[in-house]
Amino acid sequence: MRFEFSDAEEKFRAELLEWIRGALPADYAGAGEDPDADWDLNLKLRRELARRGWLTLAWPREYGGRAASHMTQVIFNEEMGFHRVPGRDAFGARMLAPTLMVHGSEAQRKQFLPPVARGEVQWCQGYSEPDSGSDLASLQTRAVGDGDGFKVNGTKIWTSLGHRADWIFFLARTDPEAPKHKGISFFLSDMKTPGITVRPIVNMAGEHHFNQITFEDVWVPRAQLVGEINKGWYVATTLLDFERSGIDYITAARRVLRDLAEHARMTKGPGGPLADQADVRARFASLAAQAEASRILAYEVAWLQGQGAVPTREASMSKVLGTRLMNEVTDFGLELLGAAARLDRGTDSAPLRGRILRARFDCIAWPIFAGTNEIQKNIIATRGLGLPRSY
Amino acid sequence: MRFEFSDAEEKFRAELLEWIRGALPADYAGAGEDPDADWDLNLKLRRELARRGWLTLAWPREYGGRAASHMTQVIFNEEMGFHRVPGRDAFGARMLAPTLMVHGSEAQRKQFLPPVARGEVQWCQGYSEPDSGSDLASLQTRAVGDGDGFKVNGTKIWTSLGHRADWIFFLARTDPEAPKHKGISFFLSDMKTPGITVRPIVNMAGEHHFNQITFEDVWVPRAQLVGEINKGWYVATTLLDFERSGIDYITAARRVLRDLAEHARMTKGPGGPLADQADVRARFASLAAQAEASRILAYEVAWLQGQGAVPTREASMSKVLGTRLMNEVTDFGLELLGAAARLDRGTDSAPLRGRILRARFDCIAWPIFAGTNEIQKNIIATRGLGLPRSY
Amino acid sequence: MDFGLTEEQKLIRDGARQFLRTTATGAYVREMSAHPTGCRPDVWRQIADLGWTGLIAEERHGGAALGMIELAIVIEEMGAVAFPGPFFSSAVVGLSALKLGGNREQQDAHIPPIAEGARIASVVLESTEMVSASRAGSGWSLKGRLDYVPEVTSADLYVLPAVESRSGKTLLFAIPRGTDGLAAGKRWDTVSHDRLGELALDGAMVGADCLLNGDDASTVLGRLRLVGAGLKAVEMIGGAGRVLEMTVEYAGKREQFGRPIGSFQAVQHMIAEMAIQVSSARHLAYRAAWQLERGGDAGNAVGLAKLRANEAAVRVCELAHQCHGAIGFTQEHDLQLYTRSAMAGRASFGDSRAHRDAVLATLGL
Amino acid sequence: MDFGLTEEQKLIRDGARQFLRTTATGAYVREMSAHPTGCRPDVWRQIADLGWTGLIAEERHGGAALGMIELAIVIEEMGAVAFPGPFFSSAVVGLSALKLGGNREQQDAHIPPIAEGARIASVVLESTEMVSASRAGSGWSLKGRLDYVPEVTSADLYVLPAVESRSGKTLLFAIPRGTDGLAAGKRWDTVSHDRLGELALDGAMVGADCLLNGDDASTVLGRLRLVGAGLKAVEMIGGAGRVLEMTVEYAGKREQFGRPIGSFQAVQHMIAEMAIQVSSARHLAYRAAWQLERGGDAGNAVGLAKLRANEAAVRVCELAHQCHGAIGFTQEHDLQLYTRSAMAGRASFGDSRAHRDAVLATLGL
Repeated sequence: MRFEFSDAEEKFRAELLEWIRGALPADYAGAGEDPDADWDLNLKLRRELARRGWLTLAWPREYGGRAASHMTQVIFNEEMGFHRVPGRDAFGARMLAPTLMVHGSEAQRKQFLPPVARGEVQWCQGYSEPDSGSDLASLQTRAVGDGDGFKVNGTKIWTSLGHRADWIFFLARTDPEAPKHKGISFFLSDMKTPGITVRPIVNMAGEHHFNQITFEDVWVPRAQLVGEINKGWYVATTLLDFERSGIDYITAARRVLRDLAEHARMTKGPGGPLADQADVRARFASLAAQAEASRILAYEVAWLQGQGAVPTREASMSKVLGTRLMNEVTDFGLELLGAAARLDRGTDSAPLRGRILRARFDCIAWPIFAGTNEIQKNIIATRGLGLPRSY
Repeated sequence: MRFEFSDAEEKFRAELLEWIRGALPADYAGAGEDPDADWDLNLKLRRELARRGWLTLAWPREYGGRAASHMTQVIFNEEMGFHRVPGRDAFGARMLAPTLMVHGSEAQRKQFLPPVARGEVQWCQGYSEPDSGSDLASLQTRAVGDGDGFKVNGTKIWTSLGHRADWIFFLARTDPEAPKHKGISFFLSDMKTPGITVRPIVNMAGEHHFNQITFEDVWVPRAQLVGEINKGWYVATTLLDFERSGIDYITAARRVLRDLAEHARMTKGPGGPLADQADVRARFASLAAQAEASRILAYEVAWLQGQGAVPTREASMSKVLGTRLMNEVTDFGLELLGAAARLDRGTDSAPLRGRILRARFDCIAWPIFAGTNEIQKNIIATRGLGLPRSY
Repeated sequence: MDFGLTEEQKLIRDGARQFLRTTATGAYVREMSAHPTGCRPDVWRQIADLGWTGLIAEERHGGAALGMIELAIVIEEMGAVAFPGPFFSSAVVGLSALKLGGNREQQDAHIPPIAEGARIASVVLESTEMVSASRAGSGWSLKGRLDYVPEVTSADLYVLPAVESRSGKTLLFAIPRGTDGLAAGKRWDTVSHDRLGELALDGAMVGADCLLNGDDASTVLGRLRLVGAGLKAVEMIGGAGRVLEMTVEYAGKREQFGRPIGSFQAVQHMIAEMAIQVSSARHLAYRAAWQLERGGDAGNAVGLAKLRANEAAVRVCELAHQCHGAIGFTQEHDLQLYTRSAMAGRASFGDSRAHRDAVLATLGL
Repeated sequence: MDFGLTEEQKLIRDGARQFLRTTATGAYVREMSAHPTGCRPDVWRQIADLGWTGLIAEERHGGAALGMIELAIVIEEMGAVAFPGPFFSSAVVGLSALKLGGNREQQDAHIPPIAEGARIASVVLESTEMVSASRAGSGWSLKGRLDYVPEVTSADLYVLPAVESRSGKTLLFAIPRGTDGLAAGKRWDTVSHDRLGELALDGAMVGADCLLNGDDASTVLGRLRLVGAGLKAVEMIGGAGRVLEMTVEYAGKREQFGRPIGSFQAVQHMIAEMAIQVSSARHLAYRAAWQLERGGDAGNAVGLAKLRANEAAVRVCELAHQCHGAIGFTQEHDLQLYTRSAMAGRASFGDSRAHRDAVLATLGL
């Protein structure tokens, strides 16, 4: 056992932090506060990350990656997240690319990996449908053989960055007669293909992250089918394992906690700084311990992956812990702000630029996305601990 | 709406409190701390309660009761519970007697009610079996017709006061072919009947409350069948509604909270009495608000019963709230005691005579007994809110 | 103990529910978030016609002379539709301020127009800043800034505290919009449909008739905070109750894995927990209203109600989001309106810390 | 970062698990609750033969010269059987006290018998009372009372703090049982198998060789508290992990409504929560052990570990009880042994309050 990073890892972190200090505008408010305003910065930094090889840090060398350890990748994600630096590419570099390395054809890898590596293409994800959320495998989008390709009809929803994306990877049913997991295929499509419509969905924070994507007789060439036909579910779950790594949730919670700690030091309560009051300290202490505990669990996930294991149970735990923690931390934050908890970012006197309130809105959805926490607990109980399935 | 008691109710409370002050020995430690030592006091006070008509406060006048309102009954239970006065008769006066008034024959009422009213008989309950807990209706104890009665074989468990009881009411299967709820009957039996064996079960607090009762060819006369044969489930659930009224859990929690508050006032922490420290105050405040909220909900149950309603949903909520609250309160109590939380009643310096630790042990089982809190939540969701059954 | 409503109270509740659920749809509530007063004039007119704006005003002032329980019934129904607008500020706290703090002439002057809905009152109870009052001729000169001023841009009458510059006593003034030297800042960007902001008093000269309650006004202010907190608790429970209803409905309808999600035990238990939270906060909220009506010290009853509502309301919304899945997180879904309201309510009229000491009186702490 | 065990560590773990689960059955643990030392002599002998009593002692003292991680591995397995006895007091804290505070002669005198299991050490770290030390000839006279003394009736060597009567400095003494004027009170009745009690020092005269660490011993005492707290966290997690295993096993086997209760979502989610609690506390506990081994300030690492273990351990037992139903509440079921241990552990070597400031260092608070 060793609970510290290697010298090489610490050296990488130092290099990264050095870069981060220079990369952000002086008055930078932080990604997520206004994604549309941040979009250009995001693209600019992404290309810079690509040039430094950090976008593809964990990719094998044969695909132009740096073959960095999972732990180095975690350090990268932690520091980028903690400092709220835009530029990472979750859908392309982190989710689709490793999936293509496992399931894609040689031609697909040649065609799709390099633009991702250069930070030049934005991917989005077409998984959920209006009637298929937790029960993803019940999806109804149809892909029917049509010449040397497929004709696709259906609707996808909750597609982050759908309005920014150049390409989409998505699931469609290719055999409606087969059992539900066995008639699904995994496709790639150019978003400019005729028949694709993007409808924005504004979230409760008033922000436009999500979209509904409609496919009307969209033609997808057979060359853009990933893996075998009707075996898309395996491709899909490979990708989900890349999605559920958990550290980003925990990092966000740690950052908010640090911001709140600073606020508590600087803010007078009855009889001294808020930070000196026992009730405030008790909450901070409990949350700090949960945060550190969750963080180490996320490190363990990376370590297990580095050992070649597939840490399903640990990843699910990490997701539950991180998303729950962020909700607790931001909710504690609102309580700490008292009357000022109401002030949103448009109010000059809003504490911490209204960021706690914004974060509170945002993270309400985290226990839902990427598999609800209820589904994660089912996974922990059944796949993780061997209890009998409940349905 | 009126959130205060009537003058008559307050007068009754004053009278009761007056009696309580005189009834208890000066150095009385409180019921539950050592039930065996308290047993004689329990019997003595029960007969006194009977003489005053308080044992049968809520019984109709035709059965010798005082026909007091449900609210008066709640006041009685609250004050007796809060002051930890032994002498009440849950199984006879509160559960069996009202059940017999509804489902019993004239002869049964004549035979069984007067001794209960006089406080002369101890009843116990034979419901759960080793393999039938939450799924009570799966019970396997058999009663087979035998002359002018039944021959009973089987095992009952978790029978409180089984070792003290003169009589038992119990459920047995009379039609093994019928659907499980429709082949059960409700019986009464003298505990001295040959074939009945009582095995003590000591609980984690080291106390003997529970027993396992074995029936081996026990003969029960037909006159001791309550209600119709194979319709015992209806009788059983009538009785369960009397069991689940909830105020006792909440009262216990309120009492512990009050004891802890006094302890916090008297105990020095770093920089003054514990009661002055913000973290301690925050916990007390949240628990006090939950306690008061739960208490009013229990009053509502009584009020609804007084209106002739059957407040199933409210009673289930009250049970969940009260049992959860008691666990939170006693656990907070142990945290408040710090290093001294370990000291049990046999240690002279144990704070509050080790009572918090004892209470903490005791109440771990409360969310399980009388229908687990999971079953209660199922009831709230399905019977209370109309959601579809989950199984 | 009586948990029932009188026939009249039931009529009020049913009428309020019917009117509000028809009128204040999600679309209406969204539309009002950018509206200057937060209430469309025709809706405000209807509310006045229903007698709500003068619900607790005396008959001689054109009011219905009803009590806090009746007011709570209407407020609960408003909470159930996340009703925006100046009702709470004007018809609850504003009227209470004049009833408690005004003399006969002041009441006769101010209450009737508020009761008939012609004027909007704003009572400043949460300011982090102070105004000082100095005698000037027969009147007063007021100087300073106030924040957390409700209905900041639309109030016709501001009821505000000021510290007498010599004695240090707290005074209470009722000052009409348009008074020279009184300047309302712009409406703040907030979590919900509050219309809070800042008010600057730059040596504003007001007549002696603007001074409410000649004596120290701290008691009146304290009472007004309790009125606000107690009825805010009721409003929050109204919201939480509606969120429970919405969730039960959704869970019974939405299917996954071939069955309604409400048949999954995990979802059932989340919903049961919501019901427990609502029920265990609701009675305390009504008890607070009852205690405010009855008179005497209401600090403990109100504190318990607000603390419990603070804990329950956000928790209920959190659980509702979890049951609704992504759809509940969208702007077009009504759930988020309630979540925002719950967050706003928790921070209004005293957070849980502010009520802690009053709550602990129950335990002698 | 490395979460793996070396081959040697795995052997230690497997050996410890096999020995302890075979030897320390529920029946054994129950039997030991009334035993004077809490460990049957033959079992203690075996433990000594396995090298555990001298695990962290140097080789020249007959020890295995292993580190905190190896010790933690054994302690976790002991937690997993709720192992009673003086091991923690003697082989963990006692040996650490002598290693940190003893000079060469003292170490040579005291460590070998403790390492071979022939003597039991008790270190007094939690006393609410004080002993004063005054010079008397070449030695010291000690006067006062101490409480929360571990292994109070069975220790052969008491390591205890005393305040120098003139300088006010804290000194540390190692005093053998049988010293005149040293009187152990009876064993206290406690929640679990602690063997705590009081020690009276009525002008006990001890030689200069009994004084450990001539200088101010506060640093050593502080370090010993961290050793105790860090390894207690490991022990608590060992218990919680075993409770999780027991519950998974029971839920897979116990049937109600015609299916294993572990197939009900409500039960599954309680068990998933238990697993989350165990996992999220376990690494912190091992990190504390690692930090203690590595040297440097371990306050933060230990504080985080103990705080999280305190929150997790009792919660896990509570959930386990809920899954087990009534059977888990009986004395004859093993679950309650763990529940009692968890409650005892939480109150030992600093409750969550005691570690709060160290924890908050992470946040600069």
